[in-house]
Amino acid sequence: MAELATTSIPTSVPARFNPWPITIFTILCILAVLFLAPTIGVLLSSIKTTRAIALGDLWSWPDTFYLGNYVEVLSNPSVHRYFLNTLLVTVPATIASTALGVLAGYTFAKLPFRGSNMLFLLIVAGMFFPPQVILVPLFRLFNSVGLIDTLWPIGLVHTALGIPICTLLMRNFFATIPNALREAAILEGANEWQVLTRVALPLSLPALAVLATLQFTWIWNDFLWPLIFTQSDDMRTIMVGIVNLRGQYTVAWGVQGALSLIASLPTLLIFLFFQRYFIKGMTMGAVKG
Amino acid sequence: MAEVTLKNIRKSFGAVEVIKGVDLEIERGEFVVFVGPSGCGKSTMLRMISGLESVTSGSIHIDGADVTHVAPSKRKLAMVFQSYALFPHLTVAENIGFGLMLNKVPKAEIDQRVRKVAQTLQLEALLDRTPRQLSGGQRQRVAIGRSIIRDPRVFLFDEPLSNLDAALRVQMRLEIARLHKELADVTMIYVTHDQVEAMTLADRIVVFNCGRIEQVGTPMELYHNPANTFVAGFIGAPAMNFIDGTVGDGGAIQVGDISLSPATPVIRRGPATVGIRPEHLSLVGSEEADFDARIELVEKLGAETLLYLNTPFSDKPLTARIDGSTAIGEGENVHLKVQPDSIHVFPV
Amino acid sequence: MAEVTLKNIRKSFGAVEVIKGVDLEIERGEFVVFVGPSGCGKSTMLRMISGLESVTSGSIHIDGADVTHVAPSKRKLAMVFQSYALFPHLTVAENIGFGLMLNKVPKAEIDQRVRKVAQTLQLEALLDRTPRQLSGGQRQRVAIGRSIIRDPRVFLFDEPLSNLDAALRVQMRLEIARLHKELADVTMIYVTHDQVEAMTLADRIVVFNCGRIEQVGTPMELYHNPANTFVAGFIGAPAMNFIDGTVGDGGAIQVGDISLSPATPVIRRGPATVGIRPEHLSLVGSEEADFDARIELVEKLGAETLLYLNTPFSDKPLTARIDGSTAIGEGENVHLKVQPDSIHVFPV
Amino acid sequence: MERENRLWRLILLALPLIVFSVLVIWPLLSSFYYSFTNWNGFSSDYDYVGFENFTRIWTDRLFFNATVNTAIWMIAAILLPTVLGLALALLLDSKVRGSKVFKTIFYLPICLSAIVVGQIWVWIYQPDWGLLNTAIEQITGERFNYAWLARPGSALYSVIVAWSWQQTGLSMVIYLAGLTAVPSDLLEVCEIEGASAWQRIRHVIIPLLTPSTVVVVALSVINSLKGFDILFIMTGGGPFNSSDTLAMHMYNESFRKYFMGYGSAISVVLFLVALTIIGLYFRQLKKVDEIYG
Amino acid sequence: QSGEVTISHYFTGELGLRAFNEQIKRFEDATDYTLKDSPVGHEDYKTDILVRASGNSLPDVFSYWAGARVQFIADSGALLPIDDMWEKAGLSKVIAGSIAASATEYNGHRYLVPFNYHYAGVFYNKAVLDKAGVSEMPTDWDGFLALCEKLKAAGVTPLALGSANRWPAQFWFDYLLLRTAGPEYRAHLMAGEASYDDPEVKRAMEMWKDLTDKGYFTENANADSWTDASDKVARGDAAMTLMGTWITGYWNGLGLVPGEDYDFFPFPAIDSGVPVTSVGPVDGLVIAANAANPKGAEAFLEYMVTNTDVQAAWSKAQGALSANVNVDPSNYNSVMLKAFNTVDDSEVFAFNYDLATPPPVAEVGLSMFARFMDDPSKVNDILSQAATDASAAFKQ
Ligand SMILES: Nc1ncnc2c1ncn2[C@@H]1O[C@H](COP(=O)(O)OP(=O)(O)OP(=O)(O)O)[C@@H](O)[C@H]1O
Ligand SMILES: Nc1ncnc2c1ncn2[C@@H]1O[C@H](COP(=O)(O)OP(=O)(O)OP(=O)(O)O)[C@@H](O)[C@H]1O
Ligand SMILES: [Mg+2]
Ligand SMILES: [Mg+2]
Repeated sequence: MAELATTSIPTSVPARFNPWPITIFTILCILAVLFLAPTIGVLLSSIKTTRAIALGDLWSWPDTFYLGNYVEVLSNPSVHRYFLNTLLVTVPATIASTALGVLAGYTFAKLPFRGSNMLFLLIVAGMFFPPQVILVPLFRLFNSVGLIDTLWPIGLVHTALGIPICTLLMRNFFATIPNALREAAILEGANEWQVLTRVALPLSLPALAVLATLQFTWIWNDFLWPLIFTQSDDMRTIMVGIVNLRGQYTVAWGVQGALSLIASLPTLLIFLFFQRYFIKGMTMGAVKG
Repeated sequence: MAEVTLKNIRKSFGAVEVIKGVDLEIERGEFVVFVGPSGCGKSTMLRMISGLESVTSGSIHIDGADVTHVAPSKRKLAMVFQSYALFPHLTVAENIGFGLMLNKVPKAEIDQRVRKVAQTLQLEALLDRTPRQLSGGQRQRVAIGRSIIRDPRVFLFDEPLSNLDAALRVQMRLEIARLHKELADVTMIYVTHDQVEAMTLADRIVVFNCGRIEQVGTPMELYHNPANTFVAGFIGAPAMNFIDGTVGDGGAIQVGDISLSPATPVIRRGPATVGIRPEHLSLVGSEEADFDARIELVEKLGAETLLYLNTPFSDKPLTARIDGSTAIGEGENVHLKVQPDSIHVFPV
Repeated sequence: MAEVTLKNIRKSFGAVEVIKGVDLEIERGEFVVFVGPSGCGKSTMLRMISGLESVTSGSIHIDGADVTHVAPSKRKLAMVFQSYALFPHLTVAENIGFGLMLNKVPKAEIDQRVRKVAQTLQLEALLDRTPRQLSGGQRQRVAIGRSIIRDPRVFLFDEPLSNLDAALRVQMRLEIARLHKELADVTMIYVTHDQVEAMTLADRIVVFNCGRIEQVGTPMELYHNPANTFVAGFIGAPAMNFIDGTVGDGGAIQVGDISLSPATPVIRRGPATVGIRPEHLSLVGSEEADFDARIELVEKLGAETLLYLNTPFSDKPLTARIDGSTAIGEGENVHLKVQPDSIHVFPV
Repeated sequence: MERENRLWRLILLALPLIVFSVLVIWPLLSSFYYSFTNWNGFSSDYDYVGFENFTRIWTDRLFFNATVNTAIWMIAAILLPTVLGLALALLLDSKVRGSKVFKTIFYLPICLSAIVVGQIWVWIYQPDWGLLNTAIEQITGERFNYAWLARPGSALYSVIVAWSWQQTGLSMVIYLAGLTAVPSDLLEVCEIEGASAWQRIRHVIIPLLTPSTVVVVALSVINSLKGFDILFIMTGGGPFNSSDTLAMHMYNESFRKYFMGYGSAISVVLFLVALTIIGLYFRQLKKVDEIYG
Repeated sequence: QSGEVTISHYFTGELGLRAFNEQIKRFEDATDYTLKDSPVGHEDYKTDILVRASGNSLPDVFSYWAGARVQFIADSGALLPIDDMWEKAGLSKVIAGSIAASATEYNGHRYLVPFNYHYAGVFYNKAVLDKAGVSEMPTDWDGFLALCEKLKAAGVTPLALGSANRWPAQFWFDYLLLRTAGPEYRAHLMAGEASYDDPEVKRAMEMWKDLTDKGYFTENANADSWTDASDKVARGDAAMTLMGTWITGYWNGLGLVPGEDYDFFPFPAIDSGVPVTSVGPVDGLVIAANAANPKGAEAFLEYMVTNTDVQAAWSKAQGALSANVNVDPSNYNSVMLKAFNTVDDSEVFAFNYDLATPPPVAEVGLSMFARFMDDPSKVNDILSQAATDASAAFKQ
């Protein structure tokens, strides 16, 4: 009795322990390890001599980090050239393709017309064939206008090939923006362009970020077009550079690993930079309201 | 002359026809209110006038000009949406000033005009918040502000007050009334569910039902001379009571085993639906009573009290509206009298 | 015993404290209505009870148990949202049956129960549409249906009827009242802006203001004995008129150069705010009049008429509510009398 | 309204359409033209052979094989990364500690080029000292040297795994973005209606993510064609065509066997197949719009 | 006599590229021409050349593999005959006869100058064989089988084969066929005048199958690249590998010493009376039919093949043999010298399979080898399959 009398009822029970976060965390850790393994492999290959790799101890953790590959890559002037060229192609092409996608996507999402679906389908279809199909015609096209062995055709082709996905993505995203917003803006006297730039785009940061990242990554990592459209070494891009590290009979694994890692840094940075915008999808919550 | 003219407007969403031929003339400076049950096409009608929704057939004229195919922004009208349609990425201030910004109005002037509007709508404190941080009511006020700020010649409101609290609703109502007075030649078209808004704001009320106009007229016309049972039942709250009866010789009406004699005898003989407004039923002494009833439910509203009455001659309870001071309880039996001059008779 | 108990609840969004210490006891089966100006925290309070919003401090007890940190679903309550919160990918029927589906109720039973609900809400025709194809009102009805279908012990409504049209609103109101009667021991907490809803549905009304409770009581208590000017002004529509005055010797009240004598003399002397409800002002002959006034605006609602009166002793117009049949026009001068037994006096 | 809209459509669509037609449509058509010739790529002259190339397809054992593989590849390439990505997104969405780090780790592979990804996976699958077999040996304790990429039975699937590894991060990111767009009040309804975590995902989140899924699938399809590179590097379609896809087959015929005409014919077929796929995909899209648009 | 000469080549990889640029330098110094070169990894090289040919914008000069591939381009009329230049420069005296005959002449015209060539032999790890107590190398088939048996008994896998990229397997087919059916027949087969299910082919394949059945080959041949296989030999996991002389370049790169760590012996004779044949590829230089600067192109070709310094340096760097008879053999290390002499002594020089038969057919054959290595027991089906595919390919 006494105990009972003295036991006081808490005014508020504390939040109960929740097992989920820790479980999820462990699962994620395991997955993370699995996902990292191959990348680690690249890293390892980049800090070992081609000889060591050839003799089959790629996966062992080296006691001495051989940095010669990096030195060789970074000290190579044509590598710098490759980087510059790749940038000169990737950045404009990314912007251009995204911009065109925005234009088309907005039209399909907010200004549908009879046959617009067919047209949209045609454009989207443009991403369902292997690029090799148009290799020869495009080469002839650019050759006839004397653009071969310049960076132009690469940028142009990537812009064009980017249109389908950009259009698709932007269209879907714009579709989620309530028409009421567009209508309100129009009644306020906005023309379509203003609706696009002042209402639709500000709300589309997530989609734009995703697109920019993807396009940048894809264009950056592509090596088919640069290979075909450029010939002289000082027009080559980084990926062609990597491919050309493969000799007719030999491959310099170490150097290739090093260059590959360095080459993938920009795309990673782009991702890290845009990442925060991905989540800006938040705004949608309010848009719906 | 007519400011807004609707000529045989029809609208279909795919197969479903939601507006089935609407003709309407709205005078300049007139305040017209659309009422009607949910889903009857009020919003759709309004959107077609604004130009946001294309008409399936028929034509719309504003100020004499056929604007059926003119761009919304060219129609010189403003609209307040049922959904707030605020720009999530802009602050309240920017939302209100959006239109001005588009028209390149100098920053300073925008600011000053925005403040003024914000004041009338009690939004000063929130000018820097984004819509997401506002409660429902606050959002709708911003929306109203946005359309009030640039003074168009036709105002379209789609239930602008339906999310405001009672106090504010009354205030905004008077606000809009005042606005209407001030802008004498601005035409206003206003969709609402709210009896009081409709009755008080409207110069004319347009009653919609299933995409058709049931009746158009001043509030009092609709109140006193509803064209049919639908309007009669829709205008006036609580709704009119309907009882099946027959008009006998001498124009008296036989309802169940009791007989009501309207002030003005009814001409058409035969079965009819009798309409009696709750406010025209009054409690009286047994001797002068038209009939007796049993109180099923009492709703005390303070100033007045609503009684729901079970009667022998009607399966669903009759509503009576009596003074709030009357002390009365559920289950009691009462004697009722009908105001002879306010009995409505509709042919069936 | 108390079904829902709130102990010193506080809630802050970041720096802004929107609920500033709320204590409340709600009996089992009681119907409590939260009213208050927009943005005063009604929804927030409701969401904290439901468990959707965490409390910053204080504790919530349901049926004696502390549920402050219990998952919403474990609190055995249902909620109808201000935003409809319908699942866009589900048909109306599926939306309504959602909860049952989750609890693995057999398909047939779900169907049958859904139909029943759909009937009471007049949704039969729409059962196979998706929310997008519904008008505002139709959507809200679906939302109500979804929470009605599984019978919880506490019902939370956040302005469930605010999007319904007048006719349907009345009907739904009675529907909910009936529901409340049937489920005698289901507690209902109901947020609304609508006077009538509050007065008619509530066993007790809780008046919120700026995150605090101003007064709790039955509708009639609040109507007849408001604790302060806020409540007095908030309860009853149209709102009570407030006039600055002073209580003189003998308990009579001096307003401007006229004097009002309440039925029960006021004890506290000195300056005071006098409150008079519109329905307690009546037009009389000059001889028995308390004061004269000039009519600024007339609002005819049919059964009754609202007068907005300019008086020498009040800068903003007084509202008077008189019988609808009275013929009267703007600009006229009228004589008014105040019901002595309904004069409210508040200290300043 | 309509008139303005028409004008704006013109203005907005002009540029994209021009670029697209000149640099994609036209080349496509002209390459389709070769499908009616016996052009070998080198010689400047070639003959018009009508539908010979197309009739030949039906007798081409490798074409059939490639078609089957393409189907497998497509399905797996769409399914695996999508499902995996969704799973990861859901896990990460529950605001665990260090989710930013995890996100980056899972995304990392996309940043790597097909060349290096292909190479590293070759090393993983290497039968004698590859990571995979070594791990298996560690676990089972007995010698294991199955040649994943060299056996017709496993080559294609081994590449698919590598491919999924690279692509998962992409769908994850898209889904993460999509998740933030799920209206909170709908999730609140779930809380109140007492939906279990699984039910919430199954009945609400996944359906509401449909717009994201539309995108993810689209991306997967595009990439599955980009997947050509990684396939090319890891198996080159081998061993003995066991991992040929239509793209690879088309490449072999055109660039290794110099049957440009026939190669074009294959790509025509491939394109038609694609069109039908998109047709279906589009019906879906329409529905999605009606519901969520 | 000046101007720019454009050239595409597949001599990539740090070693290849550097060495080649040195030779270019030499040429530019020696003449007034400037060279604009475009190196492409050799996998993509074929595509690149094809695309550029289709856009008739081939470079003035490009490197290509002598044999059926050049034949194919020549047939397509995309190449410029160099008979005049050949005459003027008297290349017949400069270029080794065995090569000149097979590699440079197509449809009765000279099209190609050999830049260097390789020879395929059985390269082995000296240490391993010593340990197994093998002193002299087999010259006939039985001797070879005995050697393999001995090694196997000693616990080392006799033969390493890395056919992941298919082509390394072809040398086995080439030599087995050449040593049994002889060059004549093989030429017919390569030209489509014989069928893959002929008894001759069957016999060769059976012998090959015999080796696999006896377990002389390393496991998972299809999983290893040729370097993996070479590494196995270098490490001593396996004893020998049938490979081209470029393996010396690779092994030297890994630090092995020719003659001490490794050596080779020619593929042993099988049937008597069959002409002794050496197998290997020839890297050649050709001129595009519509070359912008044909004069410069010819000058370049002439210089590259005739200049002994270029040839010496280049073949050294590539671990290849020079087609120029005037190159001083002392440039070669002992192994290469041996290879040089072997080729010299052999009566016929034949291109390895994928250079000997038209590309479409080569695809069929290479796949066939891979398939054979995957499951030798299916040899008969494989051959009949190859027969039908090959004849189909020839028809196109
Ligand atoms: N986009 C649409 N597609 C199909 N039907 C629609 C669409 N918009 C509205 N409707 C239908 O048209 C009818 C009229 O809709 P509308 O919104 O005009 O009604 P309302 O009178 O405004 O209703 P409320 O008073 O609830 O707002 C409704 O039945 C609705 O279901
Ligand atoms: N997520 C949020 N972040 C910041 N402030 C918020 C948030 N939600 C609500 N508020 C603020 O809290 C206050 C109370 O909001 P709440 O929605 O409870 O008011 P309400 O009484 O429901 O208003 P209404 O009657 O218009 O629905 C408001 O001032 C609002 O701005
Ligand atoms: Mg509406
Ligand atoms: Mg609220």
